[in-house]
Amino acid sequence: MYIAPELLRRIVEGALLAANQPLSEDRLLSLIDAAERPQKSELRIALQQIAADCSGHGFELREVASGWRFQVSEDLAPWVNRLWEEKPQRYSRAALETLAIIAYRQPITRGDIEEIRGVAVSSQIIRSLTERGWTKVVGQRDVPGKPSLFATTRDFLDYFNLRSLDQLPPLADIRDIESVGQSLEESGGVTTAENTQPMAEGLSTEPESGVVREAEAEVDGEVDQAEK
Amino acid sequence: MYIAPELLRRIVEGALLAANQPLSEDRLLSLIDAAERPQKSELRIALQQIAADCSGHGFELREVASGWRFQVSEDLAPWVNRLWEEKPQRYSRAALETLAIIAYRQPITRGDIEEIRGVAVSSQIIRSLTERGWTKVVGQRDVPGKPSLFATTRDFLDYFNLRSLDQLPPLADIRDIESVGQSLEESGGVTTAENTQPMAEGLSTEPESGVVREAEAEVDGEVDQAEK
Amino acid sequence: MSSSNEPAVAPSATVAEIAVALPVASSQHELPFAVINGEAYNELPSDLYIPPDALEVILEAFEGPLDLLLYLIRRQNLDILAINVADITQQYMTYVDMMTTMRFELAAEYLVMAAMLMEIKSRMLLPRPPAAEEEAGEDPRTALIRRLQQYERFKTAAEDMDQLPRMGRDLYQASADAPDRKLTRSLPQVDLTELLAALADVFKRADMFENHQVEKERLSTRERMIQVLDMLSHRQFVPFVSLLKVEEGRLGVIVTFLAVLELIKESLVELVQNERFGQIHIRVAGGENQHTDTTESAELNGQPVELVVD
Repeated sequence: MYIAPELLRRIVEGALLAANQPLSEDRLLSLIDAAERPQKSELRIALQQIAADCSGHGFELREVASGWRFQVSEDLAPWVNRLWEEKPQRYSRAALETLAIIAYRQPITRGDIEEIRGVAVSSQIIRSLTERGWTKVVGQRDVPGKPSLFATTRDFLDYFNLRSLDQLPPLADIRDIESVGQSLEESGGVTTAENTQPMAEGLSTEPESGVVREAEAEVDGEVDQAEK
Repeated sequence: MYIAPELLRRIVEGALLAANQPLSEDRLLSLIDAAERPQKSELRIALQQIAADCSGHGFELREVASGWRFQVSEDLAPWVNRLWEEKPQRYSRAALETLAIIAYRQPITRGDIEEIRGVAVSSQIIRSLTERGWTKVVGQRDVPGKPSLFATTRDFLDYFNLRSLDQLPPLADIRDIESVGQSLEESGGVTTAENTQPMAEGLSTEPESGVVREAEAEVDGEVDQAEK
Repeated sequence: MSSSNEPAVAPSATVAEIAVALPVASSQHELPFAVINGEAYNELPSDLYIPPDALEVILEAFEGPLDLLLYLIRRQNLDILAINVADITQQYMTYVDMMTTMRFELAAEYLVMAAMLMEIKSRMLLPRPPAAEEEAGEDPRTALIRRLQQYERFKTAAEDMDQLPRMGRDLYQASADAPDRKLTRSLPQVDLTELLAALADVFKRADMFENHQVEKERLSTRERMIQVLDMLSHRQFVPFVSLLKVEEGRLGVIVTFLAVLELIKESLVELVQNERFGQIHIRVAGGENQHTDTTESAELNGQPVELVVD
């Protein structure tokens, strides 16, 4: 009674290409009459097969926060970019830092962001991030002035090709402040900035060093907090 | 010196999928550095191969007036178009009135309908009823301008599950809308397409059993829901 | 000043050169404003032209005092944990002074940081009784380090995030033309009661204008009228008797008869008889403009003469 697997695959492919945006598994299943609707597990098999079929092609199947989408392979960007006159938008450091702080520390108030950055955050930045659909107000902190609490959106994850917040590059760890005295004696100790790069690389392959594991634990903690 | 055929294929696929519009062969070639740019004949070979690769998938490569594009296979429309499924449209009050007047006063000209309704009847309404297959032109009245005479069709009767126009409630009863429901009941439940089938079956087999009455109640319930 | 004789230096200096040159000395003593060709300057040469825009670019490159401090620390290849507050304070102050000298609109945060650095420096210089130290709580230097570390990790996170493949820059949503929506457009559903309610509305409205008497319609007659018209639309002439069906009985005949009468009344059909007591034919009214056609078909049927009965 279920729809034939081949037809299911074709429907999923067609829908994902027609939709021009990611589609959730539920949405995909909703396209099929209840009487023929397969189990989610069958849909997943279809998705796996579609993903496998993409190999060697100029596109790939990817799961991001709001569902599945076909996307043009990253290595083709140099050619595909020529379709458009305009260079892709760049974001100012201030905007990126603000976005990063919101992403890793959500929900967070503007005051908190300013505290971390050490400077005022312009309303312009907050507004443009919100207009872009990357951040949103999720509530107010219950303190005088009721400052807005900001968080990132599903669109933010989609845009950065992420399924969830824990796919963000890990935050560098902070070494125990107690070791300050010690470190003062050491010269040219490993700096945080220097060890972050290898961390990001390590994650994409195999986390083998202790440093990486520490960093992961740290990030998990942060993200957990953020999700609450 | 030319770009490798496989890379060319991937670039073409990626560009066509990213562009969101058809791309001409020249445009596709322009994406590749002049030094590596292949002959048009090579591009055509790549396009042929891409088209062939689509077989069995939910999309196909098509050449249209302004170039090449991927499109979702048309046979998937019943599923894919559910992505945009709007709420089932409703006919306007004017359309329903027009249809009802045609049903009871056929054959009738548009002018007659306008006289009864007291307002102009848009061609749009007449057209949509005709496209739906519910009304048709059965002749012209022999007066200046030769206005078309409209009547209802067999499809109209079928849709409303009527054997003949006789089964429409008498006009006199309709004057008092309160009695409409009653007159429908009297005439044997000629309401919607859905409800007559089970009823007719029930009646033809076991007219005296409680099962039939249950079925009737259920059908009434459905009709009520549909009306909301 | 000798430097004024070297016009090439400052005006042509790139932003990067200025940025590097400015804070170059880490001496504990009087910090030169800049070192150009090995020569130290303690104040801006009055005739030295630095395009204000250039300096602004340098200063705007810093995302606030923490960023500036980080920059100063990194310049010395130092770990945050190993900062020499006295050194850093001095360098920091040089920048702040420079910003002031350039009448650069200085964000208040820079001054707050300056004050904090001064405080830390003074605290470290002044010996304190051990008791006081316990009361003092957290070492202000620890607090500063913590802030620097915190800022740095987000600064790095922002850089990492900037490296993530991004839609519209590194990745594109793949899309294809969707099937024609007309293929599956759902048609409006109508319930008969809806239709009747609409009609009732028309009547109600009509009643408001005129006291119109709606007679009880014989729908069967109406239906038969349509059937007759249908039949006539295919053929030019139809023998009247062929409309009457024995199997419909007396009532059927009456209905057909009434339908034809009604059609005649509404000028929709005409009856045609070619001779007295001959067969009566029925045709769509207004056949005059199709006269040739009519005649031809009539001829074919063997009825060349026509007689219109009104």
